[in-house]
Amino acid sequence: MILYDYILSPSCYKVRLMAALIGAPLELRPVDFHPGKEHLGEDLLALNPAGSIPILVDGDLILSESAAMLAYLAGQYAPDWLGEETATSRAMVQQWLAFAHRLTAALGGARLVEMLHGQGDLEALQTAGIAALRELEAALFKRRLDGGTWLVGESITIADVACFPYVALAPDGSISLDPYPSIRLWMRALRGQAGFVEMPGIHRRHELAPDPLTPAEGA
Amino acid sequence: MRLNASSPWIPLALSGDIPNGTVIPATLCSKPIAIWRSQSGQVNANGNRCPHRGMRLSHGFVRGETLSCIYHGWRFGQDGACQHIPAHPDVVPPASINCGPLQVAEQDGVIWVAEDQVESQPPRLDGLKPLRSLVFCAEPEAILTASGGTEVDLGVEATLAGTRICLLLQGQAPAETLCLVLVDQATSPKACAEISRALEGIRRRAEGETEKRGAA
Amino acid sequence: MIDAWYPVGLISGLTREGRETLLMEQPITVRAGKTGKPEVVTADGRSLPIVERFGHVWTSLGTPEKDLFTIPEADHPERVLVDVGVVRVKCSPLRAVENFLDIAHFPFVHTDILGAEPHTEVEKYDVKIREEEDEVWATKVKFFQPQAAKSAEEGITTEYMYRVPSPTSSVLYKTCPPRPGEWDVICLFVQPLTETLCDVWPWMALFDEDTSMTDLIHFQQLIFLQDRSILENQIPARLPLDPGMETPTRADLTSIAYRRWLKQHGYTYGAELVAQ
Amino acid sequence: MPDLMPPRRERLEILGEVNSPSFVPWIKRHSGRLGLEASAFSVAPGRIGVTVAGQPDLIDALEVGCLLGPIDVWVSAIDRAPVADLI
Repeated sequence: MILYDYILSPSCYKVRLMAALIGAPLELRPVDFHPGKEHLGEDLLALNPAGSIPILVDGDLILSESAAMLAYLAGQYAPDWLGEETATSRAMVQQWLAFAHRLTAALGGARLVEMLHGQGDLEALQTAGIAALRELEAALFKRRLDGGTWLVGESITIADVACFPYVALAPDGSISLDPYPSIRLWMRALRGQAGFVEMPGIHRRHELAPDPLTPAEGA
Repeated sequence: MRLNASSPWIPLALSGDIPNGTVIPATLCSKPIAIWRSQSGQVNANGNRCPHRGMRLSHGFVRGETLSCIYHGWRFGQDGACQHIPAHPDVVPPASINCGPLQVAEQDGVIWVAEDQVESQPPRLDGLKPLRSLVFCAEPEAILTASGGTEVDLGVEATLAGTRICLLLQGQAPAETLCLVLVDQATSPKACAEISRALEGIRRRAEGETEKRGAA
Repeated sequence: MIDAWYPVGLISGLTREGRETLLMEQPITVRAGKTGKPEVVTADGRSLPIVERFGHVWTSLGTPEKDLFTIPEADHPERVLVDVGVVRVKCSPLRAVENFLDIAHFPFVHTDILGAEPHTEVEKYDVKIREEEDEVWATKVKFFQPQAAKSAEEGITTEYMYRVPSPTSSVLYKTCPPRPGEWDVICLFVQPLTETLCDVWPWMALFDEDTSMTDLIHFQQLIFLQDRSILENQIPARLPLDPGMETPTRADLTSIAYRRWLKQHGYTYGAELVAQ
Repeated sequence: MPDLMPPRRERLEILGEVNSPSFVPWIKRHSGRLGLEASAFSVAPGRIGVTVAGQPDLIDALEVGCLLGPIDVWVSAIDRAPVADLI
């Protein structure tokens, strides 16, 4: 399985993160997105005429939507991550995968303008981003009321992975995460999952590593 | 509105939003602070600025009973004093290197911080339990109007979805108000969810009101 | 600082229509002229002086007394020259340079790549302002690195030299694992947009035949972007030239030498003069 | 935690354009922050002398801080010498 990847792309990170969390093998093929614009070159347009990355290639299968990639990885290696097999659960997962597109457009758009010289109406993108974060905060608060941690059901699903990166990187687009306690707790839970990997702008939880000042047990 | 006129204690967060081993940013009288809870459950508050090179400590991490700065790992104890400088591991830092500890109290599910040393306890919130915290892009007056409630010392009392609620309000910046929502202790989980939804409506109205005033 | 040279674009990224940007709050356009040579013009039509060097177009709003600094090592024909691109950071241009001069943050910000606990100690190193060249130099800087470069497989103690030849540029020389005795050259060129906003243009001249250009770019972007959230969250936003509200230690000596040099020359754009 | 480094007493001679009245209080404040005992200040044209006692690394930190100092001074050099007989 080959992932056409860019280290600073939150959408590519979704797929890297998913693979790391479930232990799926992934061969990375770095794309010179910035400054080289390789994604708009002939070779990559032949794979994905939309000119976007990531692109996931597995044999004859070519995927160009990150949500589909998460579903494919989970389907192959960790079907539990697709959610429970009930109509409600399946629908809710789809709901959040679609919601993740709004996060990409708004938070990702603001991030491109603020960080990588992208074009766009920053204020409109930020307003849309804050509206989406408030919606997510309210939903996660509702889950906390029910004793839940994740967006859908009792355990983490591809819905959480799909929404996490652009939310965590909202400050890159000058959108503060300070007002959202439930989002903070959800991100912390995700960053605490075994196999979690970071990307620039999303720090690991250092406290999960052994404290160098405390002698190891049995030492 | 004159908020919190009779007590030096400022309500800044709900206990449930800061589990063991976490740190959050907050604003105390327009000054940035960090509130954190140690692994054993002790809540602490201090300035949100590492005394080394000014990094926000709310970006740091809690290890055991200490808060570490994410930049160079300087480590601070519950008294705010620096305990360890990783670049100079043999140094025993003096207590005078500290991150500006503040007095903090946890009571009735609310975390209160005081700017100066105080002897008193924070006000009691009898018969109420914490629900959730929200930030309104609105002034406290607009929240009072939008909620249809009455002004009390710490904010607003109102009835929402048939339940008594209390909004502890704290201005953080112009047109930005932190709102800690408390509900009657007997409120069922289902009613809590309903109130949470209704709060979003109050926020829309309050912010609409503020925007209108700003445009006028 | 108005008379210093600043990077304003990649030579390889020039277009006829040009790029509108800021230099110390002045709107400028950077474009390829009719002959393909770069041009920089201000909003009121003034043409600014140009230097093409290290993959970038350099200009100045004033009258530079000196030519742009040189990096003789970068001329070696076997080096790979890497245009890393540009990243905008909401911080003082001086803070971006200061962070680049710092090794003590490696274990916490570039964890498992440039540093890792428990290897956090900073050994003594030499720092001076070289009068003749009028540059800040830090030498004999040593630090343990789990992955010293893209081509490094395991941890080693890496040696560095840091050099500040102009107010918002820094050159880092570091041990080159495949070529003992040579130094890799990694530069941070910072374009001051305002006192609290900058465009950062990293650039490298490396000995590395094995790693693809894209991998080299990604590695440097990874490192630099890990610093971005730090740079945007330091208080105050501008770089203090009085450390009275800070606690610098011996490990911060390069930072202090840089700030002294700024103070000596009155390079205060992006600086805070009084501690607060 | 054991006190790994024995305290030391040193004389710092701070040289340069250092005679602004802001500097001595600045040094006192900064020494205090570093937990150092600063005493026996002497002020002469182009020179401030101070004796400090405390952990060696923190005396280093005082030197580093003073090298930059407040904006209205210019420190060209700091000479350090141990004061042997006082501890």
